[in-house]
Amino acid sequence: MTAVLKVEGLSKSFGGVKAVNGVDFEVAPGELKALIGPNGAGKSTCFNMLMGQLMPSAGKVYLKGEQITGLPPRVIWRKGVGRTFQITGTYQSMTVAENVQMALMSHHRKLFSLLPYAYRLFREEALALLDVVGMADQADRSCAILAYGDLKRLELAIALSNDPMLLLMDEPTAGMAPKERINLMQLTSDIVRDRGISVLFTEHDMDVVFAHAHHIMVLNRGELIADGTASEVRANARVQEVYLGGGTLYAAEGSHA
Amino acid sequence: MGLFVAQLLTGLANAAALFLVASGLSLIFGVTRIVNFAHGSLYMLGAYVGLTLMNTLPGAFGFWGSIVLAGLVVGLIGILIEICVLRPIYRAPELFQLVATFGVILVIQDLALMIWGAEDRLGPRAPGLKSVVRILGEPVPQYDLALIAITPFILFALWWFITRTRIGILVRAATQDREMVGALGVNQSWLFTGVFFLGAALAGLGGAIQLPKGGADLLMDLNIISAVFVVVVIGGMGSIPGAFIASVLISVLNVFGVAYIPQSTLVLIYVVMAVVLTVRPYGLLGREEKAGEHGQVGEVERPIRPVGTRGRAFVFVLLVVLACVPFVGSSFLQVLITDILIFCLFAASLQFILSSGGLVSFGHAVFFGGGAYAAALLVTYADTPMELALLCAPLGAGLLALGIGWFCIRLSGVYFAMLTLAFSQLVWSLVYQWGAVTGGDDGLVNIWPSAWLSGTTAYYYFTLAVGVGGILVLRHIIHSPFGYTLRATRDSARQAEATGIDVKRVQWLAFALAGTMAGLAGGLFVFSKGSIFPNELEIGKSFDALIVVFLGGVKTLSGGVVGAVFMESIKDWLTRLEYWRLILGLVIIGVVIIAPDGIVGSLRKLGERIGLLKEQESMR
Amino acid sequence: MLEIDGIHSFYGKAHILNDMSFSVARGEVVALLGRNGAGKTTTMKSIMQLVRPRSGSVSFAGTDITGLPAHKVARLGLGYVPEERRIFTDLTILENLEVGRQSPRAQTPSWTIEALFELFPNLEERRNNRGKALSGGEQQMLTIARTLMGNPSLLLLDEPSEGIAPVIVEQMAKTILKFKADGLTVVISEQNLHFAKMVADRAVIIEGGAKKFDGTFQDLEEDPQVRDAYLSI
Amino acid sequence: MKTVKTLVAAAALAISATAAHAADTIKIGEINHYKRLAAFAEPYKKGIELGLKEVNASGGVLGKPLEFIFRDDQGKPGEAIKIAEELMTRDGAVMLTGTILSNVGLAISSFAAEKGYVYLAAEPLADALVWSAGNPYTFRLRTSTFVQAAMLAEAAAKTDALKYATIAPNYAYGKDAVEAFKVNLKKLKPEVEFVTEQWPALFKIDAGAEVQAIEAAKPDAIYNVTFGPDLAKFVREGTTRGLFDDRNVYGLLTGEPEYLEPLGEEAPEGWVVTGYPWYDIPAGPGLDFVKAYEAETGETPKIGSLVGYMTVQSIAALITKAGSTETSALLGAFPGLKVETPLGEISYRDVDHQSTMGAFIGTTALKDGAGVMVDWTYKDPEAYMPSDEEIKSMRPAE
Repeated sequence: MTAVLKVEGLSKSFGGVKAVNGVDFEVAPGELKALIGPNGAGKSTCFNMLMGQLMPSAGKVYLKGEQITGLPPRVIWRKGVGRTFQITGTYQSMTVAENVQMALMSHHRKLFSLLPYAYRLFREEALALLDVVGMADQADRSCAILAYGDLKRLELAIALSNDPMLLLMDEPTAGMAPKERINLMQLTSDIVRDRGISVLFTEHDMDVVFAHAHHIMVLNRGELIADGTASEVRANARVQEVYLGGGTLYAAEGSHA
Repeated sequence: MGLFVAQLLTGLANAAALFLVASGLSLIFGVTRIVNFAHGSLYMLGAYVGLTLMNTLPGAFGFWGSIVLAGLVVGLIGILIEICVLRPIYRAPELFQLVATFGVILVIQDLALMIWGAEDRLGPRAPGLKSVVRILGEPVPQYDLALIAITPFILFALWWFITRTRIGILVRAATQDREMVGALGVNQSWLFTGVFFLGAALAGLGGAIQLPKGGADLLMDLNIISAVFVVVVIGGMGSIPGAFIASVLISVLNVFGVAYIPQSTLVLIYVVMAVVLTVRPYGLLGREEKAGEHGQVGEVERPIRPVGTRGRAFVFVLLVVLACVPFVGSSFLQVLITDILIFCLFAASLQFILSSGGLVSFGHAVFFGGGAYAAALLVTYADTPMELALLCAPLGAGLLALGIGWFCIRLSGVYFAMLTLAFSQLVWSLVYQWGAVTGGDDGLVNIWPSAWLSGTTAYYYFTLAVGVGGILVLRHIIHSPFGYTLRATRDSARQAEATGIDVKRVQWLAFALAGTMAGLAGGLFVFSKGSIFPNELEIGKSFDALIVVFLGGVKTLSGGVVGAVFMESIKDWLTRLEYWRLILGLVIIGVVIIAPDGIVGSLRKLGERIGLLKEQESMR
Repeated sequence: MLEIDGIHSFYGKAHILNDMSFSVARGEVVALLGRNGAGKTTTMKSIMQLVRPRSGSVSFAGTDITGLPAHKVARLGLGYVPEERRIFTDLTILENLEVGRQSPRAQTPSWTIEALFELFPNLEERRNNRGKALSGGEQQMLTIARTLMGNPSLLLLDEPSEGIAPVIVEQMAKTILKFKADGLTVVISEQNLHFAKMVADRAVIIEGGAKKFDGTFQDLEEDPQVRDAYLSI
Repeated sequence: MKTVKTLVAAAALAISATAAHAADTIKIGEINHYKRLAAFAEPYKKGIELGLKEVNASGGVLGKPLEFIFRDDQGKPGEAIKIAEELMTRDGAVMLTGTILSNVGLAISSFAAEKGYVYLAAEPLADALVWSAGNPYTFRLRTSTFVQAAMLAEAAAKTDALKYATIAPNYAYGKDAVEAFKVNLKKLKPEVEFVTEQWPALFKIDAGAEVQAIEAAKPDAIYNVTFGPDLAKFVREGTTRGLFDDRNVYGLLTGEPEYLEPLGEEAPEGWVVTGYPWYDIPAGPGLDFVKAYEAETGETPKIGSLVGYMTVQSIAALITKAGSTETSALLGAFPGLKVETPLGEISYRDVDHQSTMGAFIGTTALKDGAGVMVDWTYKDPEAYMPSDEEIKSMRPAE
């Protein structure tokens, strides 16, 4: 079976400093995979290269076997990759539904149309997506007044609007309360299962990572130091040293989560 | 060789005043994010105050003392402006303050006229520095050498102040995050006031120090401001060494321009500016500016909906009223409303790109004037019939906007604004100095409409149809998918790119569309006036439009139109008075302070508070 | 030490804090818990007067500070460390520290640059580097160090563990405990319960801009209703 | 949206309410650049006020008082046209006059022709007004650039100088002034050579650089068109750097008090200039005007004062001759109109609607620490004008 996402020798240097150095990995269909590591390890750089926001210094990125290295984000999106951001990037001056409609207008290539009223286009479709993330009842609220957790869910709905085969989620639960984190990741897991989407996400909350990720990759100083199941990664001495720490924080809770 | 050296020295001497004013502007912008249009006025005040002091204080001590005192006095005036005008509106939407500084320009113009009278004043010569030194056989004025010596000293002092002193560190910290500086125990209000004092004092110093090379006159303020903007932008906004390098560069280039291409000195400067910004978008020493880095203050724009039945009925009634004007009103009323309608369309086109697109253009008049000139040139040189020429006005302006937009759209924020300014000034200087084709300053005259539209009333109806039609088309586009896409690129360019939207392309097309509509307004204008002159695409015209959009309300859809009606109406009334600029300036400052959301935005809030309008759901 | 009494705070028209009251004793570490948007940050900002409460009062060390400008509050000895690591990225580490510098005050631990570099050795290595060259963890250390330069007697730490690798979070916890040992009073806002439990003496749970619980972690463990309603692990 | 309509409605109301007016005076619409060019416009206005006082003291015209409505055009031609329409249709003006800026003059002239209003261009200098862009409705009072430049060229041709440098503000008036000087000088002395032409931007002169550039070209003589602050800077830099030593300098308008007075003791000496030596006018109507003006305003007259005064005289004479304020009557009376002025009798020529106001030409000197014109003569313009055939070929067909 072809990997949905395949990365070979991905590297990026900023003025001589290697932020990401020769990273190889794959994401299989239907897989929920986490990318963790200390701050400055290169997670965001990695993500930005996958999505086309940054041009890699070296290496290749394949989506279902097709090379997408260095394509701009909008093209990668059209090829079926959705993305959510660490700090939400919703359209503050629009309603919740319009945020999704906007993505649908893009998906249906209506961006340059001048005649119809935009707020009427693809509304049903948008409401259906909002229903998936449990936001349908807030469809007509202004995005600017949403609670943070709701924004995160809205972002997920937007990311689903082009029927992606792969979702890239950058710290999807950052800034959320523990209960909401669980709910959002449960929702994501359900979507992965129901729609057969693959997800690659970064995260600092180890509860979330250990509870939901099928596989975990650990990045340190631009290099991949581990790639495996939760227990493999947790047992890895190097990972404990650079990232997880002495375990006072997660050892106990991790088991019962 | 001698001549070359002498020219270089002249350029360096000329850089002195320019650098002082530019460094002050740059400093103020760097810390407060205020684009202080009134900086030229402070320079002018420096000249007048310095002159008055020099006439009172005798001798060399009096001369140099007057220069320093003039700086201090203007610095104090700066404090007054900061405390009275700017402090109340620091929390208003970004760039809103520039409207207030425009009001300050008007006020200072009339006050200077009242105090010092209309006559130009020649500055006294520097005692002991009245003659020349021969360098390689060429005469170089002693005062030039003094200026060349003083400027690096001031640069060094400023550099030392900014990089080495505690206050300098605080200033740079406040540049980045005012609130945080306050939370760390620093009184940021006084830091701002202090910076304003320093910036104003530098401008005052610039005005006083140039006295022996010129004098004081009432046109100094606007004459220097565009050159100062050029310097600040080329050097990099907020960079003082950049301002120095750019003032020297511009001054020296100008000296050689005078010698080798005397007819095109203006064009030269703007070409240099456009080239620098195209190659180094953030100026020579400027830093990259991320949009929103400095916290776009103010509320988020609200979701929009097309007006309901009541609103539509209102528009319809208004149109009926306007259509009845020729039956009841005077011919002048028709002319006045024609003018206002044309200006409304122009302002609406700027509002489209500024509000929906988040792209603040400082040079929008280039498309208004560009459209007008396109039509006028066709009529003048090709005897094109009016109908066809009028059609070519928006087309010509649209093409121009496509061209200029291609360069500008790559930048954002203030740098975008400045690049649009550079290009519009470039086009303006071309039109102004290429007299053989454009008639230069004497413009193109006798561009009248065809017979069927030559009557005032006929043209009134025509403008009503086309002008209102244009505004309605723009409004509809805001509600169309393209308008939404444009707003998406403004709200979050990152999210837009990540959902398949080609942000730059969308902005580019929107820019061209706004230019096209401005060109349509320009076309209507030229046939209503019968003539066109370079001042219609000058910096002042662009500011007029900017001001009405901000005054009307940036975060509304009708702000531009309302602002235009408001401004043109009160201008029509005020200009009959003796000191109308003073009053207009005060009115502008007053509106800005009372209605920081613009007229429409503030009325909407008032309406909501007293229950006339439905309140928007508040946060959480 | 710190007394918050019935404050109501707004953002524009939005009513964020609704009758919030709690107090902090000298030398205590108190954790404000609650989900995002519950009002933790607004509480912090209302204490600092970065958001001015419309009613109610905040007093610090016996002085009513309600309505004072933020810089005056800071000069009384309240040190605020914001959540998004708002360091001055164009300034060097040393310059960042200089911005925070205030004169020492009585009965309060005083800090010197040397002492801070001892506490955060990473910062010393990079003392002349600009803020933007620092990693997230280093930036977080710098924000704390910068505030300590003001020699505060009470430290407000807004979400110090957010977005930080677990190994650094552990270090952070040790640092906070050291502050406490030195006699500093600390208020942290947190979502990470593990972390809060490690450092704090007492928890204040905030929900919808109002206080829902105030007590020790033991009390909290013994009150599963509250725990599940607002924290639910 | 609502506010739009409210404002429009309010504006419309306000405007129509004030539109009523009485018609017991004869009103003249006067448009000028009062604010931004106050130094030039204010003496002009005072001249008008003096003229009006005298006209009205002797019974006005056609038995009614003459009244000027002064309006500021903000230096914008488009604004001037709006005001012109308002003056004519709402304020009841019978004709238009004024403007110092050539471009505003040209705009109003074109507008006047389109709408059929009479326009007396008092001050604008552009020759296009009466020649290439001339029209039946536009008349001009002030001596044209062409004529004044021709007078200077005549003086220049009498010297040995062969290599000339010119400096003029880079806009239409400057271009016209240089072109007129070159044409006239070449006609009189074909062997002259123009070694450099300098074009500083108006009011943005870089005087040091200009002086260097002219010096580098080593001319025998210099022709100057700069004025106002540009002139002051040019004179100062040129004097400091010795540019004017042993060179003939010809200055268009440099002798006008508006430009010479601000230079004070730094006024250049020995320049051949056109201007207005009010301090030296012999007894007669010219001196009467100077005395009356000084008595009325407490100031010494400028050339603008004289032009303003003569504008009133011209209009009073025009209306008196026409016997009516109807446009057709005014148009009929204007060509060939004779007016008694401080400069003697002038008339408005039929061929190009230009008045025969002449110019003073003389040499600058310092007297009591101020620049003055000495050895001046007053010259009639007709000898310096192109022939009627040339003018007819320039004017558009009517």
